[in-house]
Amino acid sequence: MRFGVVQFPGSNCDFDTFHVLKDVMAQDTVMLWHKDHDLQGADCVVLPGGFSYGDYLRSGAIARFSPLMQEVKAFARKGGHVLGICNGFQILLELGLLPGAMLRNKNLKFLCRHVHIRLENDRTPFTRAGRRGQVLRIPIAHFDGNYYAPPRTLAEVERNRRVVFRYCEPDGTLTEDANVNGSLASIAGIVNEGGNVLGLMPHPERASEALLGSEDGRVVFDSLIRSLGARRPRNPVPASREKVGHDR
Amino acid sequence: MRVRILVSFKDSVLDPQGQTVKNALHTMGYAAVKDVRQGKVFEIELEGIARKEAEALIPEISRKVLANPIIEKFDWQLLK
Amino acid sequence: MRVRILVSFKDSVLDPQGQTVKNALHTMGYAAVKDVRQGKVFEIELEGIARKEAEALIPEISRKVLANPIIEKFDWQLLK
Amino acid sequence: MIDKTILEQHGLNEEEYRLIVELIGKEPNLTELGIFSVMWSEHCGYKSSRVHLKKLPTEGRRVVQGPGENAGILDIGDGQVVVFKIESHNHPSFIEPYQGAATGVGGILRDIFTMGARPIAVLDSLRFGPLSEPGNRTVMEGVVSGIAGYGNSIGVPTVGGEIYFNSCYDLNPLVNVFCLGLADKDKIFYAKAEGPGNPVLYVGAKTGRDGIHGATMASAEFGKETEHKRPNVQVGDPFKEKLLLEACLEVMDRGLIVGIQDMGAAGLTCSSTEMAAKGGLGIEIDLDLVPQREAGMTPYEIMLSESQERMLLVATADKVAEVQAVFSKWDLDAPVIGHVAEGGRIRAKFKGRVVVDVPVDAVVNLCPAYRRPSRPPSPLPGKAPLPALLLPNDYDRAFLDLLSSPTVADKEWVFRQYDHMVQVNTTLLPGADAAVQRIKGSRKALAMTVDGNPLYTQLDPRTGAKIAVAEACRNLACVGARPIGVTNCLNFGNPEKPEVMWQFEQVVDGMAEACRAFDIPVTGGNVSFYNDTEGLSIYPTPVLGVVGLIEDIRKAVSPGFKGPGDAVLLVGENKEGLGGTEFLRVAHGLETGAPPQIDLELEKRVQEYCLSAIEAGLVRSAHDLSEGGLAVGLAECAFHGRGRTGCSVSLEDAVRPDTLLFGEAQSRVLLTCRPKNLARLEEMAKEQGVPVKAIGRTGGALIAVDHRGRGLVRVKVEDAFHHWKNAVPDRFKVRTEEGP
Ligand SMILES: Nc1ncnc2c1ncn2[C@@H]1O[C@H](COP(=O)(O)OP(=O)(O)O)[C@@H](O)[C@H]1O
Ligand SMILES: [Mg+2]
Repeated sequence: MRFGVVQFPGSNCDFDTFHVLKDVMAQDTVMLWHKDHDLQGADCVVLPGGFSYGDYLRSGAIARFSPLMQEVKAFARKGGHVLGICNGFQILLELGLLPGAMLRNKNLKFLCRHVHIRLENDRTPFTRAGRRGQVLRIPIAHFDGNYYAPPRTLAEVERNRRVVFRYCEPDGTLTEDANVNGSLASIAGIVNEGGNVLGLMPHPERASEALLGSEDGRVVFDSLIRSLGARRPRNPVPASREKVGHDR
Repeated sequence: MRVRILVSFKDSVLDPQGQTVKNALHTMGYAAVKDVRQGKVFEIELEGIARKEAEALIPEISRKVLANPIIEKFDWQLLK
Repeated sequence: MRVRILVSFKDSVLDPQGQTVKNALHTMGYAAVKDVRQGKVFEIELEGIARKEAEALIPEISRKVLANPIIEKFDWQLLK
Repeated sequence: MIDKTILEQHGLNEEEYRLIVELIGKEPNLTELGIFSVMWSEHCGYKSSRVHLKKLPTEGRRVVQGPGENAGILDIGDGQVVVFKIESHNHPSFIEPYQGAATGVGGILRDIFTMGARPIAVLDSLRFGPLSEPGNRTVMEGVVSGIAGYGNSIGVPTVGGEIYFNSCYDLNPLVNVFCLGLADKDKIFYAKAEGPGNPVLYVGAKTGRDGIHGATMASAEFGKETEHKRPNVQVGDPFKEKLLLEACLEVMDRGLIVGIQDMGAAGLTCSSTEMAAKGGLGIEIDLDLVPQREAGMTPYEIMLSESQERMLLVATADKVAEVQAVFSKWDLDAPVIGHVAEGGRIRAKFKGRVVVDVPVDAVVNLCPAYRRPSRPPSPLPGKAPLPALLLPNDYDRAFLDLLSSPTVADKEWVFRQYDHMVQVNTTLLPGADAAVQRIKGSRKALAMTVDGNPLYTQLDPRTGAKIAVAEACRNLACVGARPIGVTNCLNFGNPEKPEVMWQFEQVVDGMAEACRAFDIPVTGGNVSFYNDTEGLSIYPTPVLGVVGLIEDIRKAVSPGFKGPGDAVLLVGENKEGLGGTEFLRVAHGLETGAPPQIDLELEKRVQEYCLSAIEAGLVRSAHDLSEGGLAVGLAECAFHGRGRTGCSVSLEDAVRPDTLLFGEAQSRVLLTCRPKNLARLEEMAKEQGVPVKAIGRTGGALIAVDHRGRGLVRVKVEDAFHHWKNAVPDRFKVRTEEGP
């Protein structure tokens, strides 16, 4: 299968995502340019993190108008798989492929740290390699990750099990403290109705190599590969699997 | 033509920035301040376009670009 | 009493946000947009205070808290 | 027409003016005077520091580029180099903390990528007045969010740094930012204009009236009174810089350009004259072609503007279209504004008229250098004897108080605002002794740290500087990295004060001595003088940025205890003396006494021992002892460790118990190892002539320290942790929560 990572002006996790998909997960991966109309045959389009257009207006508000995003929209409507990470999630919300909006973190500060998230639905193409209730340790890095949706939308999202990840304590319980950015219902990631579009605030690509402290983020990539791909991941690049004496 | 567009959170959406400003003002002793809401303002210079057209254009770009209708509302006025 | 306070960069100060919005609008084909400046708006509810006092209070808190006089200017109006 | 007032406003004296006239063979016009004024300023011309900086060692087998370029360059093997430098943005950050700090980050990033390197790490060294003052909190909050706002957006991780609080920074905070980039050795670019006739291109943001040097002039050429409202504060545009970064790296990678220089201080003036000077050529510019943000800008303003996010490039004529295509891909314009010329002059035309015509050599290379008078202050602050100090009656309390001192306490409140993981290289999270960034596609990693205890340098500048170098290297040794090069930022008061000049000389001497001892070259740095407010100078504050190399990332270690049952070893010796310590400040309110002394030979042996023990795979954790001494060191190992394991330690040294716990004797490191490796480590110590003692075990819920059979400290790790963890955030809660 082939992954396509979209580059917007101001994307800054584009190379990271590319690195993990290509070098760690050993997948055929291409970069997609926001001004093009060509998805280059990607089976899964990934919108990476960053500050597209500086996030000066609202996070993700301008990127959604780029030429390539019109293709991505059509692709998603036809059931194509789209993964939005952090800024990518914000873009999907702005684009209307996912419901809701992002507000500033509850403490009004940028937050970069490891959090725990609970896997709520393992029946999506993004999570089938994990299991329901599983707790992942994975980093976040955002200013606007405080998920909001009007009550009716939220009810619909919950009813249809579209919440895929929630912020939680290490043991999986949901608390106000663990809900670091103040999201409604501790929501960290949701899918669309068709289950083919996932947006999440945490960065799975930052938790895909033991060397960097966690491999929990691979659940998302492994799932996609299992769902879409013929090829199983080759044995990962040795250096990335090596443990270092991590403290936390 | 100069237009001012005000974008602010809908009343149903919490505005933590406004709350923080309010708290700061209270701490400083400004007890008369009962509530603060914070929003954005855009001042836009339009050229080569008739007033009528402008009156259609402004709500369009406000809805499409400047405000996110899920959480925000907008309001505008022609300045001159 | 309701007050609206507008805070924006002084004219000579670079406004990256406004510039980025302007460029985006151009790319989307809104050629009539010649310039965009982006600022903040505060809507403040005042209570238990006379109009006269309010008229003194507002510039004070604008200068001290809401705006950074080194790079920003402000403007205000009583709404009712 | 150039009179005394105008000279004064330009910070030039009459002698310097006469020299200018002589060098250029005419009376300069106002724009030309402006050019000399900025290029001969302390900031760009290093008038007071140059003669002293020559004493620093700058050579070594890895050095590709020493001082004199935008940044230093070291060879790390495999065809790769690191490009790094530190810069101050002190004054702008005090005037407008957010934008000042943000543009400081922007500036140092440009210094790195202008050389062809992709920035991979930022570290920040900050100094503020005490957080009990609301004004200091506001400054700190602004500075931290400014660094975050810029660095996070552009996608360069801020992976480390340090913060000290002292009231000498009340009205003069320090913001020093270090940046390191990685490049291929065969793709380095220099700020050099080559090939007469080659076009000169301007890229990036438009030029505005930002930060124009000097006081405003009420002269004819300046006209209207209103213009004195010119803001001196620049607003950063990280988005534009990100585009600039990608576009510049792309044209460099494709070999489309000849030379490139960022526009930092003194903008177009500095970049054009320096490029010309380095190429031994001249540059001609048409100022009408310079993209301008505001109407009616004068040549003076265009030449001296310090608008951010701009670069000057030289390309061959046949490549211009390709260069412009790359910039346009990134939504940036790249107009040609002039060309390289023979004759070594900088020439600028404005509305068809020549408004600048001066020899670049005079501007760039002939700035006078002064050996300013210096005199030690009397009395010397570090020579004053300490009063008799009572022993604490509650050591647990004293310990917890020390952990709550913001200088010692946890800084997570700060670094969680920084994206420290973007680029997926961050192998040790902030909070460790040094930042460690792996290099993708190899086993190597880079370690970095910034260091400088200002109280030590205040009390004894020379010793303080030596300690700063030693401690930085020790931090690297503790993660398993060998130091390969140094950059430094020297923050001082007014150099025209002989006492300040004396401090400066002492610091440079101390730094030079220590760098020679460790055999590490200084590849660059920055000097920030005039950090005085209301007649008071800050403490002399050298900040050392040291880069280390780890050959095999699998061997790196971190400071936290790795679980119960390990042996705890103290490398180095506990010594008497509390002068200059954080404990003395917190417990006794004193900033006096002689700071800890340092024996560079012993220090080297200690570091070599740690490195060899780590490389032999015998070490589970390593942490150096610094502010707060042994007790704080043990606590930090417990806090960082898995499961927050405690430890129990017993000591026999014949020193005062408060000194034993909290003294800051140098050249000490805490190691842990599996008990079975203890004998081997002790043996190695003997071989290498390093004092090492097994002092206890990890495990339990307490930090327990005994001295000669007496229990000194018994504190629950959790209690200690909360004191340490909450100290900084609690100080920032005051503001929002103390409302009615
Ligand atoms: N303290 C110092 N130690 C060594 N080199 C220094 C020091 N201060 C400045 N330099 C060197 O002098 C040169 C000029 O510095 P600077 O004007 O700050 O450069 P830039 O304009 O690129 O920021 C640089 O190469 C810098 O590394
Ligand atoms: Mg430079």
